[in-house]
Amino acid sequence: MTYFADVAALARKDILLELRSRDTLPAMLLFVVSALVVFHFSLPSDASAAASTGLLWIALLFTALLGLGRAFAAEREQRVLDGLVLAPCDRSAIWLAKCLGVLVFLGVAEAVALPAYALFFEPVGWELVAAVVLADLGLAAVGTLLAAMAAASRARELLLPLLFLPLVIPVVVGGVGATVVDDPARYLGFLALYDLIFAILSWASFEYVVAE
Amino acid sequence: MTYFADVAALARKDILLELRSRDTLPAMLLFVVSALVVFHFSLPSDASAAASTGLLWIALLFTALLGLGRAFAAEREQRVLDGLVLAPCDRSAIWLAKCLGVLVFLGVAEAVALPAYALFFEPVGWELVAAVVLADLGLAAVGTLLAAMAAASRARELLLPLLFLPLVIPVVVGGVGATVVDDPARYLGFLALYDLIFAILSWASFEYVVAE
Amino acid sequence: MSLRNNRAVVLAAAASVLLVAGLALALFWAPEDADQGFSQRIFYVHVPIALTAYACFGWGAWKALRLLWTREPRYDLESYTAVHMGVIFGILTLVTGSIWAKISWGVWWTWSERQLTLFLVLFLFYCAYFMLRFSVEPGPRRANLSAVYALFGVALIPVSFLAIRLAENFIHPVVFTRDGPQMSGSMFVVFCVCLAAMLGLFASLYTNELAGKRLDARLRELREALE
Amino acid sequence: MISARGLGRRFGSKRVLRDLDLEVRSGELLLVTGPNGSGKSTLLALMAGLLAPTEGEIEVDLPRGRIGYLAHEALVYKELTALENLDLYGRLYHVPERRETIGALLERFGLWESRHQRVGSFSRGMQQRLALCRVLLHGPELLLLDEPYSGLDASARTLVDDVLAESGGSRTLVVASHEPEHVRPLATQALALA
Amino acid sequence: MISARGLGRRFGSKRVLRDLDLEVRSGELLLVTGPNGSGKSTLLALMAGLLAPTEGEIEVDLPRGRIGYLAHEALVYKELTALENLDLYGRLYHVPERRETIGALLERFGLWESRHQRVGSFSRGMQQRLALCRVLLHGPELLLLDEPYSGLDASARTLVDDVLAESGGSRTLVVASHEPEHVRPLATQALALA
Ligand code: HEM
Ligand SMILES: Nc1ncnc2c1ncn2[C@@H]1O[C@H](COP(=O)(O)OP(=O)(O)OP(=O)(O)O)[C@@H](O)[C@H]1O
Ligand SMILES: Nc1ncnc2c1ncn2[C@@H]1O[C@H](COP(=O)(O)OP(=O)(O)OP(=O)(O)O)[C@@H](O)[C@H]1O
Ligand SMILES: [Mg+2]
Ligand SMILES: [Mg+2]
Repeated sequence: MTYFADVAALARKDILLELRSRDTLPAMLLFVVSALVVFHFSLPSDASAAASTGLLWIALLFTALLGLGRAFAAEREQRVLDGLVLAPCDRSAIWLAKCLGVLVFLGVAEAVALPAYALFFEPVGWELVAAVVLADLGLAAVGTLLAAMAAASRARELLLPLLFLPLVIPVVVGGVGATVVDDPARYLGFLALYDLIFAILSWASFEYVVAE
Repeated sequence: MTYFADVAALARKDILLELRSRDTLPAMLLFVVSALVVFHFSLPSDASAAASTGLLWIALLFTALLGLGRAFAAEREQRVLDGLVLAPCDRSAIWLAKCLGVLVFLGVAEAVALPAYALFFEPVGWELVAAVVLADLGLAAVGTLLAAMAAASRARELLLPLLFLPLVIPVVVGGVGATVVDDPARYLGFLALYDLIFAILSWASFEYVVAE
Repeated sequence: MSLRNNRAVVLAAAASVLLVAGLALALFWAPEDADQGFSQRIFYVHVPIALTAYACFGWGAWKALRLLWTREPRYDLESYTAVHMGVIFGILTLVTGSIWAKISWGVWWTWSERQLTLFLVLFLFYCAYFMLRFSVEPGPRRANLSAVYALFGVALIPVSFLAIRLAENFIHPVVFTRDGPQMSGSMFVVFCVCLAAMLGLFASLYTNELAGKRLDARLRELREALE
Repeated sequence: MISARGLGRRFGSKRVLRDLDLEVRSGELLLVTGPNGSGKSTLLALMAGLLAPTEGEIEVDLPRGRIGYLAHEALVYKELTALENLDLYGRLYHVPERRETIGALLERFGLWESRHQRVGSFSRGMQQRLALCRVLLHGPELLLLDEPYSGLDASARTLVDDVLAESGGSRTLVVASHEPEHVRPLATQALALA
Repeated sequence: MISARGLGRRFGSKRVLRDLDLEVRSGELLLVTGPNGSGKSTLLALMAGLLAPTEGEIEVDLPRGRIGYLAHEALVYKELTALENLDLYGRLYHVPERRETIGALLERFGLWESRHQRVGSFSRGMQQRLALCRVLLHGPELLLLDEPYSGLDASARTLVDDVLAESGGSRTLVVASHEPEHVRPLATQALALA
């Protein structure tokens, strides 16, 4: 169980860093709120429910992207990532901890966004909440790996969206589907499948991304 | 006229940095196409034109946040900003050059995004272009100042995002207004006024942000 | 060395023979399609190219897996070359497909065909692969990153396929319906020859490009040794 | 402990190390010298496992957790305090009696007073001291020290001297330095890169 | 050239410098020593105008453009090459005959071969050499050098010695260092912080 102790130590540090510097969460909140405000202004009052759900998913996706872009910012200064890579813990623990951190940020952003959405647009059903939770898992899993990749490159900020968007199109499909269609179970199942496949892949391949 | 020579030298360096990662333009193109595919999957076929305008503005806001987030990334490493501050040029030249850099970045992004938008969604009117240009000016002016605050760690307490939100939402509302409403002149005038006020404010106050 | 060279020559010869044969068969021997007429013959080019593109991506991912497994640097070049070929065949698919679409549907592009959308997603994905490669300094790190991303690609293909099937339920209804591959026997033979030709073309291009790149590297080393 | 055969590393087309053979046995002290840009840091990063060789091979028969690697940078979070950084590393390395060990180290390297200060606001010498604490924290059997004296004042230099002296025999050391006078008396092997 | 009266600086509640009086005349060389964290870098940043005093005052009667400030970091863009960095600074400082000056400096500090290399991939000593080029580029009348020797190999150290020696009298110098032996013979004043 030292694995989980390692993950806990690393995740604790991420939360501490965010509390200390408040870099990421405010930007995510700002973005998601202003996205909803913009949509509120631009959607006519008679727009279909499906249209506003689609917009919500877009807002959530880009918010996640914003958060992921900063996920490894603290590690890039002073080469801390090398320090972590040298520690005897399994490298995948670094991935898992960062994932948990991203999930917490996403959760907080959505805890603001979903009520705001309910206020501006329409009530939030259980299937939306379930879909958002499942989508978060996938986004965080894939996103953390890709953020580590982008951090190792020269054009990091520009690269992440390019690496990220094509990979998460299935998540958008599943998420929108689960909220728009009458029978959400299939879509939720699909999201869960996506999470499983890509979480395992990311977990297994993180080692190669951070170490030579 | 050494003022403008300084600005040119600084802006040239920003372009050079951008060219160093060489792939800015292709990256923008790819990003726009990926974003369009995501939009395709999240918007139902009956979504209104206004909804797609909202999407366009959100994409632009995201791009601006992305651009501003990395505006001073190069300067933060190795304390280069201090190096620039020590140079004999007027400090506001640093702001102006960075602003121009951000504007070029935004301009390139929009030169890709607007035609794509016109192709996939609906024609782009002159008022949309005017609104985008005016909004860009405001976003770049304010954003550069705030990004510098975030980068110069001694101004850390002045939190970028908390300021950015109230400062930028008017721009977005003005921009959406100009494209959605029948009579855009009022909104465009508002945007121009905003640009004027905040450009002057930012230009004058930059010195205090980067030097003690 | 000479053995390798021989193999490349044989491959190239086989590919060109098959290519000529396939084209000739497609143009002159295959029966005319009942409702699409002559333009349907592009099918014999378009579909084999598309399938070859998938084969390239799969081969690239296999080499990527080998790289991560054995950490032998040569697999990096092999994986990259395969993906590179895949993207070239992908562009050809897009071009031939678009021409066909223009002829038979009257539009260059439509969102309503699942294969097209899937292909676009994959195409974007592999463009990002190139971006990634070009913005990391050459070396073991870049090899690892590219390999991991190439592996994600083959996982993405089935998942996206599933996603796009699911999406058809709530996005646009399918406008153009097609009945599956109901080919007559002779059509199928021609198709198989064309597919073999395309795969042969891939194999030949792949070995050639690899040999060229290896030669480049050798040359650089020799030049350095001389200095 | 460390053995390299035909070791080489290139960055892009630039060849930094080439055809290096090396054998460091347990308890030895290897002094690495050479002009700027000769590849000392690259060699140490190869030994630490942060870089992979592009030619030849290098083997270090110790698990990661028993190695301590001091780089040019401190490898600590700027936004965390000294204590928080060491605590994190202590947890990751499963240091027994973490609190006490960290406290003793901070005391020894003169950082106890500053333990609650953000590392980003440390002076250069303080950052180097903290980096030394980080490296020694888990009592590594192999120490890779890249310019350990840099930025340190006279009193901290003697601390490093002590670390080198007390390791004598019990711990394997590889030290890269531009001030070899301090290290040479203790070195059992010397490697001059060019 | 530099005069300080009752100079003090605090960071938050932490007092780093207090009640410092100082007078450096044109052509002098002031050597600043002191243990880690004693405020040497803070003092030099105050002189450069990067920090403002929280108590007392400091005056440097030279415009910004005539001062050269060498910090712990190189103050150059990692993603640009050595040449591009110097070119930028040359333009900002309006250096006459930019090309030739830069070429001569790079040659002198042994970076001519690496002029087209990304600074981010420079070794530590190469970065320090580049920082020295940057500082000397505009022929400043006042040089503030914060640990100029750090990270340099033996040959580059003598280059710095030369810079100090040739400035004698014509240029005002403030040098903070942990290796005062090199500087002391030339120093006209010494300040030991505690
Ligand atoms: C931009 C990309 C593409 C375009 C524009 C395109 C267009 C077309 C068109 C117009 C047809 C004829 C449809 C008909 O028979 O009525 C066709 C058939 C076909 N395409 Fe594509 N295609 C594209 C990509 C792909 C891809 C990526 C595949 C991957 C396997 C593919 C596989 C096929 C197959 C198997 C058929 C034959 C279907 C049948 O039997 O009718 N296409 N394509
Ligand atoms: N990522 C990289 N890309 C290209 N070149 C690199 C990279 N890293 C190091 N180098 C080059 O490798 C050479 C050796 O660098 P290294 O840092 O090992 O030198 P060093 O001996 O530690 O020098 P110093 O005494 O200055 O610290 C340098 O010429 C440097 O430019
Ligand atoms: N931004 C800051 N916030 C808080 N404290 C700071 C800040 N900058 C410096 N200090 C503190 O001021 C003191 C002096 O720092 P300074 O960098 O001037 O020391 P120094 O004499 O240059 O030391 P060294 O020899 O290690 O370089 C240190 O204790 C440091 O922690
Ligand atoms: Mg070094
Ligand atoms: Mg200092």
